Amino acid sequence: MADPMRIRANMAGDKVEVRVLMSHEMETGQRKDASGAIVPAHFIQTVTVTHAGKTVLSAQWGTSISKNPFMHFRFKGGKPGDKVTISWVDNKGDRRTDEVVIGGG
Amino acid sequence: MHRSRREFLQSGSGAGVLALAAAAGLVRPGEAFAQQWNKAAFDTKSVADTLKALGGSGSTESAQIQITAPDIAENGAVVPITIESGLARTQTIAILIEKNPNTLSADFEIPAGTDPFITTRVKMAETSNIYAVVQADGKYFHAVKEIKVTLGGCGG
Amino acid sequence: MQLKIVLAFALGGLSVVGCAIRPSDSEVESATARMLQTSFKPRGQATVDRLNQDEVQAVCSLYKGEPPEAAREKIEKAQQTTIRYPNSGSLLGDWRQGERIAQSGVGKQFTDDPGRPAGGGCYNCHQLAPRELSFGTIGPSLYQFGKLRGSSEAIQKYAYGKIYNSEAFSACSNMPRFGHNGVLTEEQITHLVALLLDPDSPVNK
Amino acid sequence: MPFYRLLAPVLAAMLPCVSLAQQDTQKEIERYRQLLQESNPAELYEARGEELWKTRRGPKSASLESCDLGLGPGVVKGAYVQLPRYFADTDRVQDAESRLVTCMVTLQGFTPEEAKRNPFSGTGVPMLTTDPFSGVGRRSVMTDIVAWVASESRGMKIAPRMSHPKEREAYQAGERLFFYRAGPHDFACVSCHSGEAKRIRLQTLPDLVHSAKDAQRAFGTWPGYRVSEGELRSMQWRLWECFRQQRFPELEFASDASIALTMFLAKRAEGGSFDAPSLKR
Repeated sequence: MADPMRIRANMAGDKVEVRVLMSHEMETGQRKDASGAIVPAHFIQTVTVTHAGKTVLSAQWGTSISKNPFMHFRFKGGKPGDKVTISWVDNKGDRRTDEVVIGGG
Repeated sequence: MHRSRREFLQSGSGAGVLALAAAAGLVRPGEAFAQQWNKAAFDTKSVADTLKALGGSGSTESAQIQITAPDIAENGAVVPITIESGLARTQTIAILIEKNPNTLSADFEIPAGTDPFITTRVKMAETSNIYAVVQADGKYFHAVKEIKVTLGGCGG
Repeated sequence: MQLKIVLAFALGGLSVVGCAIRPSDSEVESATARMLQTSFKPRGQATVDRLNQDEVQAVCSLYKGEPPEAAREKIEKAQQTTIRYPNSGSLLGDWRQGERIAQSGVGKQFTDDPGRPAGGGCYNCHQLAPRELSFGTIGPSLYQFGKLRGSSEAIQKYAYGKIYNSEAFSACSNMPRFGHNGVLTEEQITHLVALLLDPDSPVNK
Repeated sequence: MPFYRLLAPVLAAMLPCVSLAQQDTQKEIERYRQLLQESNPAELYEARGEELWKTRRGPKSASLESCDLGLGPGVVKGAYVQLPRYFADTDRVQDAESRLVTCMVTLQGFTPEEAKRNPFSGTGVPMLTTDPFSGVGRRSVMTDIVAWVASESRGMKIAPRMSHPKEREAYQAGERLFFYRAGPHDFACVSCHSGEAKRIRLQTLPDLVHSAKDAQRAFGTWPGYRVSEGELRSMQWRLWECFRQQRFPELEFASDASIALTMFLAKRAEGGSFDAPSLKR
């Protein structure tokens, strides 16, 4: 079971500013462990962010997104108290969904 | 990828189901994007091939696209990068790293109402050009910036 | 003869040690010794006997790297006698190989393969070829080392000797005794000498 | 990233001739570091650590919630900045990690070896090495908890105690260890950590001998998330890694020498602001 994301969503003017940290190895599939064996690729492939039933951002990632990925973006139409939901799915089919309540400015 | 995705959605059999699901409102458009991880694009090994795999036949350099990143990264494992597009009807923002083993790093779909702005952190195998490829109003544009990667540590 | 010098030195060192220790320090002294014994374990090539100090290390530790003049002279004189020059003659090797040795900081760590040659890690502490931006500043810049000094036999001998045993020139230097401690081979050191002195070396461009 | 590591020698040779002055390099590296400050993955470790503190674990199926870190059972707020300190129950000076080992043993029933080796991986991934720190595909419970404990002192002043004779002894022994030169490279801690604005390659080294400010910043920013390794690293790790690069044998996790050195460093940093877990290169 993957660890929870750390999501911050706050109003900045009329927009919602979202910052999210995900806990994930983002293995490239090109590293070797101490015994010299290749560490298999393990990385988040898709991310979806929704607010009020609408997708406000979606992403596809390769192996070159850094470990413990970070993402920052802004969208219009949210207000304090609304929920922002973020989901990711990785190449092994592991997934995680977390949500956060939008805070004031 | 978006042209190819559209084609895929229109003609592909497996994706046809998805298209139907989308049409029926079961899958939102953004989710369809997210569910269709574009393996072909992420496997590419050059900027030209990535562009092609993303669905662009060519791309125009644009001063409307801004890449904010350090000129020198102390460590290639984590390179902060922000891309902001001033192009009207920006639909997607992709990050390409020319000298990485696989060129395409990330592809973001920006729905209406979301700022054409994204910050993330990428890995760079070595000093390289980074391309921000933006699809706006169906056309492809890009900006490029070189980031130098230095070596650290004393035992390596 | 060699042994006598070392012994005399060791005794001299001991008397110095004797003066410096205040009685109240003896508990700390033994606590430190006990900690060294119980807190480190052998791993890979790094055996615990590495914790045993030779005279130079002991004296430099005692004076926190800043020995008084007499101790300094004693160290430098004794260490001078340790420098071994290669039999083949020339001290000027291949600067290209020297550059690789200067770049590499591996060797002697418990995670390093003891079968592979060590590097000098020169760039960790010194500026050398100007195209390498990532250089340290613990030691002085060596950019244009040869251009400023020429490459006479005397300079070659000095550069070789300094890399072989820095303590022979500057007691309690931060620089490892690469030759004396068996980190680099004599041949490797000649390549570093070339990196410093060869007019074609990027260091002198 | 080892695959980058493989490229390292090649890379170094390939770094193009650039017209950038050294000053600009430094400035850009500063900018790089600033851009990274926006969000610190250390938070992920802190969150896990807090959870682990409260989780019943070990043969006794107990949490660590009654662990005494020096300010009384269960008091975590402000504990880290007063460590290392003398504990009567163990008759030892202990830092955060060694004290957590004690609590894992007494409260949770782990053996000291289990507590130190930390084989109970959070992800169930088999351990690849016996190092007490997290590594490729492996998490360290100890590291997570230390991250959280340290975060509960964020913003406070570094205030090591020096009242008990064993605390003074630890400080003095730590000082000796700091200057202890040995091994094939003749290195001591002081070899790199003395002198103003010295660097290894491009990494600026804190002057722990002459500069209180450097000492405060150094001590006050461990633990830290190290972007170069993609891991949260603790003070115990910092010392372990310094000695590895010093070419010493392996420093035992939570050993007396590691605690004495930590005591020395904490005292040098006294009065500084504790800003960890931080974000590091």
